[in-house]
Amino acid sequence: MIFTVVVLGAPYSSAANSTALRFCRAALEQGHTLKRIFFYGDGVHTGSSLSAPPQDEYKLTEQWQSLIRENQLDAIVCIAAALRRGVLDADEQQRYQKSAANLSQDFTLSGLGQLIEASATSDRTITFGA
Amino acid sequence: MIFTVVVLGAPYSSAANSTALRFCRAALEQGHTLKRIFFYGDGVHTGSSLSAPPQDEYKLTEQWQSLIRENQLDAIVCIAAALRRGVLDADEQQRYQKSAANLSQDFTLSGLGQLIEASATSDRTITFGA
Amino acid sequence: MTSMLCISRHTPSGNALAREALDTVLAAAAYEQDIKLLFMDDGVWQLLKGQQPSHINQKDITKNLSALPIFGVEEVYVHEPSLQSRGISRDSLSLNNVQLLTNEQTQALIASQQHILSF
Amino acid sequence: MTSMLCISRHTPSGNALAREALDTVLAAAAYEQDIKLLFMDDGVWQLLKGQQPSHINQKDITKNLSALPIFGVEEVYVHEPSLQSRGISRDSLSLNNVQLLTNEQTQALIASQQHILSF
Amino acid sequence: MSTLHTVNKSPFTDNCLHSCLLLCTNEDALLLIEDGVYGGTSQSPCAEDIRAKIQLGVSVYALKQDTLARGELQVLEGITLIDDKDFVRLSCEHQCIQSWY
Amino acid sequence: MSTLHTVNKSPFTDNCLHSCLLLCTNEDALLLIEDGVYGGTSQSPCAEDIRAKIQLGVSVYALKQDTLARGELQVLEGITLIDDKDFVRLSCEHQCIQSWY
Repeated sequence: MIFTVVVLGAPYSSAANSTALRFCRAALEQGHTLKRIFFYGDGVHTGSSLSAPPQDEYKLTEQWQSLIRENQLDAIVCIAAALRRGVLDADEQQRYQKSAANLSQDFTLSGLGQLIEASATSDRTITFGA
Repeated sequence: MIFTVVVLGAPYSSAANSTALRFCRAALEQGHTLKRIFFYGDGVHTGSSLSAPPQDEYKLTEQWQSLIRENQLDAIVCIAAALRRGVLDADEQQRYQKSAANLSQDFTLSGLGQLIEASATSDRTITFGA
Repeated sequence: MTSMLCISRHTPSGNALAREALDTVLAAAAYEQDIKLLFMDDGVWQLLKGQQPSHINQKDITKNLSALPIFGVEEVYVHEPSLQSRGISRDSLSLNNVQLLTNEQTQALIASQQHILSF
Repeated sequence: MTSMLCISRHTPSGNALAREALDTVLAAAAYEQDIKLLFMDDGVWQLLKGQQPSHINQKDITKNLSALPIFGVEEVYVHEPSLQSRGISRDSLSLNNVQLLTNEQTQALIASQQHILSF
Repeated sequence: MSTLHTVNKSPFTDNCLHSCLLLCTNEDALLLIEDGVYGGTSQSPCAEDIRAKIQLGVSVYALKQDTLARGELQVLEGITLIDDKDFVRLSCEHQCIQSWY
Repeated sequence: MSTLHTVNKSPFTDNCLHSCLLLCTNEDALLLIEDGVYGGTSQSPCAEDIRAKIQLGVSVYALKQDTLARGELQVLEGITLIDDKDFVRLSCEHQCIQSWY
């Protein structure tokens, strides 16, 4: 089956983020397709490249990055939600004249149309709320 | 009176962040002292220099920055909470070999001892929970 | 066209969910999907007349709500028991063309969808 | 010394509040303040025996809890009605040296403090 | 010493107002902020408890800005609407502030 | 078509399990995840409602990892503990997934 996954919880703050990661892994292991993972609300912090948890803790953002890279997943961070919360790529850094960009290269900033398009072409949509 | 203010809610995500800002303003207007504002939990995102909300929206992080600068307030972002959530200053950027720093210059990363020390030397401690 | 239902269950000002739900609905309408919107639980407070969120430096969600028909979102539903338990009368809603649903009607609405967007 | 009370009311694993409350208490102890810790509402789940948060890739809060006496935090209180309504017996708590408080005793504890740290 | 209790969640969703009322003594004050102001409306699940507390001498307040922001709410009789300055004043008048959220 | 309902909040704090049970039909399935697993314990405020739903044929599940993580919980009879793979399977078996949070 083809899934669209919506993640609304931030890593380290909300259990939803970690549940979503496990769900995505399990879906892939069973041979399903992840059409798109859409990070929205506080979930946009998943795309931050700056997270630095203590060594003895689970590296949630790194785990997301590996999952996305190894499976060549389409991971979209909602641009409107991300800009408010201080998650930017190089283009937006330039546009808003900010001092840095912090979006991990495994993620792409884009609009809500990406969520709708993915949903419309998937068998299932599942939301992980914070 | 001397106040210690604890902010646990993130800007744009939690009403608590905006309530805390208004409380701090009102306290200063009435001649009270803010010993320290301690940003903890998701409140650490208040210190992000990268937030870029739409033009027609209230700029919460900018408002915090002005308040802190104009009143020379002591604004501490909890370092442990911030590192997990991807809020770093230049020192931590170097230590963790990250690509950027994103802590606004009006804030300082430090430990929970700063919260306790402030509380112990204040008349009142108030928490704004998310 | 895919049938989608956005369920919006949270207060207008406590966090960003209400606004994010509405933005999602408008995006679906722009994408010409068969999008419906259901308010229930504390989400029904979003419909209350007379909101002045400028007092807390927020934008008024009511403007976006009233734009729904313009963007082609015709089906806006409200879970009536949620209104009743909060003492909100139909007259005090800022939107006129909403359909009030009983529990059974809400169940039927949910059961008829292909996708749910949960907010 | 300033009398401080940390009130911890949230579940151990749903968000970061439980851990952040505990870290605050340990910091206060390190700073040699008169810090007390009160569990109530869903915060009492933090004390339940047998937690295995490694299943959800989280660290075990119970270790930090058991370190409280070592760090000089002697006064750990539990709101007994919160335990009772959740069906948690004293035997199923991971900490032995906690004091169970009635509503009245909890009120008296809160009233005797100089500062409350609310989590 | 008396305590100022703040509550910032809707009692239609969250039980923290209920917990607060359980521990709020007659010397204390209760301030409803943010979504907590829904707790002070006429059909609030805690309406009876709030009325009883007011009868017992508890001062109950709601933040005016938060109330106006949320529309035409029917606020219970006996609840005083206050602004941010009053919030600060109440914080001074009470020894401790417990935030329920 | 049937719906899979997920609930991730403790019913001792949040009312979303209650709302879910109100709209969960006999063809639907209910999965308790994260703090939602507290809702499936013997003293849960929704214990009676859950028992009634099970009687009516609703399949009620709790995520095993979340249950084990939270300690020695007394899970109600009739609730099946499942793992992440079962969660995915349930998502396939039902047309829609409504997340209550």
